[in-house]
Amino acid sequence: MATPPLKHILEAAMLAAGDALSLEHMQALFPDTDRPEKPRLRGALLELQQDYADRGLDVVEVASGWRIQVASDMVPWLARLWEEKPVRYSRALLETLAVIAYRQPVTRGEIEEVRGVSISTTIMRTLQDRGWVRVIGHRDVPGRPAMFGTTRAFLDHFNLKSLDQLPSLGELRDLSELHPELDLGFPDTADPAAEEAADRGSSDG
Amino acid sequence: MATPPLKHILEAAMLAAGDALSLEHMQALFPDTDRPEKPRLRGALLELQQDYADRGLDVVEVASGWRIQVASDMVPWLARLWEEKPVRYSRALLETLAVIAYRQPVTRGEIEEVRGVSISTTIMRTLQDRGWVRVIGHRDVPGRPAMFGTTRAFLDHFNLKSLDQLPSLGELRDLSELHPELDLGFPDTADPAAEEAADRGSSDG
Amino acid sequence: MTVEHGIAGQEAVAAEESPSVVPGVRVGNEPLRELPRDLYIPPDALEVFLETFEGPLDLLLYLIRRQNLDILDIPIAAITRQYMGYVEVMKELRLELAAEYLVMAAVLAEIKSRMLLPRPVKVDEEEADPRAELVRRLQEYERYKTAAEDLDSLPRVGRDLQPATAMVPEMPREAPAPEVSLDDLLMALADVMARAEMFSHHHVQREVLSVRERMSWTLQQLDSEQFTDFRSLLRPEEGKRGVVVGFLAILELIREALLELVQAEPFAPIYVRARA
Repeated sequence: MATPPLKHILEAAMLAAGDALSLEHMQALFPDTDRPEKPRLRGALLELQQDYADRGLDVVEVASGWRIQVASDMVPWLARLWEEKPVRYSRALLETLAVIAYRQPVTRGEIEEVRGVSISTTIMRTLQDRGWVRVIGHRDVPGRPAMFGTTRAFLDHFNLKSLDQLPSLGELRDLSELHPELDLGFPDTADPAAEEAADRGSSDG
Repeated sequence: MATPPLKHILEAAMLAAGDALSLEHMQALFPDTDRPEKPRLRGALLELQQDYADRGLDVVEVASGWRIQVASDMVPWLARLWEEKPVRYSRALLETLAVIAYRQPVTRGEIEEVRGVSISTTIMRTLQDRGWVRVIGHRDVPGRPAMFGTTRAFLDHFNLKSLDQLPSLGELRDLSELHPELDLGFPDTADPAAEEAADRGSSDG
Repeated sequence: MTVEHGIAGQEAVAAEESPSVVPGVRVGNEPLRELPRDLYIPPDALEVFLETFEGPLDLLLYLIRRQNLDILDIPIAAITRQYMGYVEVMKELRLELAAEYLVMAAVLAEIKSRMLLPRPVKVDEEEADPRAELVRRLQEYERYKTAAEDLDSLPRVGRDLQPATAMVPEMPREAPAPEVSLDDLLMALADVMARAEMFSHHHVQREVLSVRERMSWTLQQLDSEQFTDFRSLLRPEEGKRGVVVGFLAILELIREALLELVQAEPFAPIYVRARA
């Protein structure tokens, strides 16, 4: 097999590694009998550097060795490369937002009381950074805790004209169907809890 | 800011991604107002392909898009880059994968019928963990067994653009192909193997 | 000696030289005097060799291919005997013998017995060669066995090729803000309310959200330093309902001690201030 030019071996090695390679590491690619000296390696890397001029890629030396990297003037063109996957908000954040929407003005302590767990500062900051929640006053109790409410941006995001358009708590209960004992009208549901409740209902009555 | 040549943007993007990029993904790098059409992208990629000739790097199209990869004739030079040897796949795994690739959608039972042995759960899990195989539905028979098919990641891994590119399967032949002329005239003595079997059958006993 | 024994014998140099009793191996009650004659590998490699088979079809294919036989014309008696020989050895070596090997043994025995039966003079079209199904399965298996080898020889990532990666210096990642649907929000609330037992009978009430919203708005209009004209908090342009909502919001805020009202004298303007 013909030996490819040294610079092409080094180029392929750096791109395959995807990271910086030291000169020692480059030497180790070759058998003992045919190991290029460091000046030769450096020469080949400088050749590569010239080949790469005006190509949107740089061959650079960093602390841990040499690597190929995207040229800085090319970076703005790649900004959208990774933007496709938005992160998701946590359950805790959504619950916090929901409680604020329905119970505003509400303090952090009150939200925690409803949710039964403490709320991280990060969540409150994220909601405010997003522009959905803001401090609308302070409750006149010791510590003067901030009271939070939702904003116009919040309504806009959810395509609401006013909070009135959110379902009432009663409608939400129907949505969740978590407490079937209230659904006395439908004793034949498959839910055993509902049946049990219906049973009790009749014997009680 | 001056716009770099399209091919250089695409090159930088593929190298930055370190994996295949679809044409749609490449288009999304550009603002809506300045989005290159797919034929233009393809043209730029073919230009790149030419630039890369004899450089130990290939610009190739696989199932999920285009990528730049170290050419196979360069790989021996990089063998020492990694401490570990590439994984060898067991025959059981390869045969299972082959049946899925060529017969999809296929149930585990059907794979077992072809191979004549039961298939370990480990193999099915390995194939799915690697993202090469996934459940693509359930057969409408009792038990509703899962049907498996291969993924784009499978094609990418084996450097293929589509299933069409798999080597073709061998032909099935029919028993009637054998000794057709004898079958016509002498149906009861035509089969020498039967005679032989009869001979040996008696001596074996 | 039959023909295929002859072929096997030529290959089976190692087997011919093997010790006359295979240690520890018994077939039935008899110690195995000899390994099957058609084995051509040294006995110490036998276990490794047998474990390389992927199943009964693989073993049968091996027996057929080794003798350059046409898959369509299998000498069933000979193949069956060789197959049984391997299966016995596997059993005696206590290799993990999959049940499939025994099933295949039964299939072979059945085909053999059917081929021994005298054939009717007139061969019905329907009466297929008893080997047909076995041949079909063997061919089918062989296709995929070959396909697996082809697959293995395709260039693949990590062995024959490597995607090229370049570093990207300080990537400005524009992470888009997560999307939240109204359904997500409502489900979250339903959950939290269920946990808080807000739905139990005595808590169920019609939440007037417009009042809550107006409470927020009202608080934002107020200042704790100076008084605001009460009337500026009610907006006649919203109609009767709007004024009522605004009024209820103020009452609710007073009840929650969030604001205070001041009126200097009867019928004088009412002023409102946030409680500091």
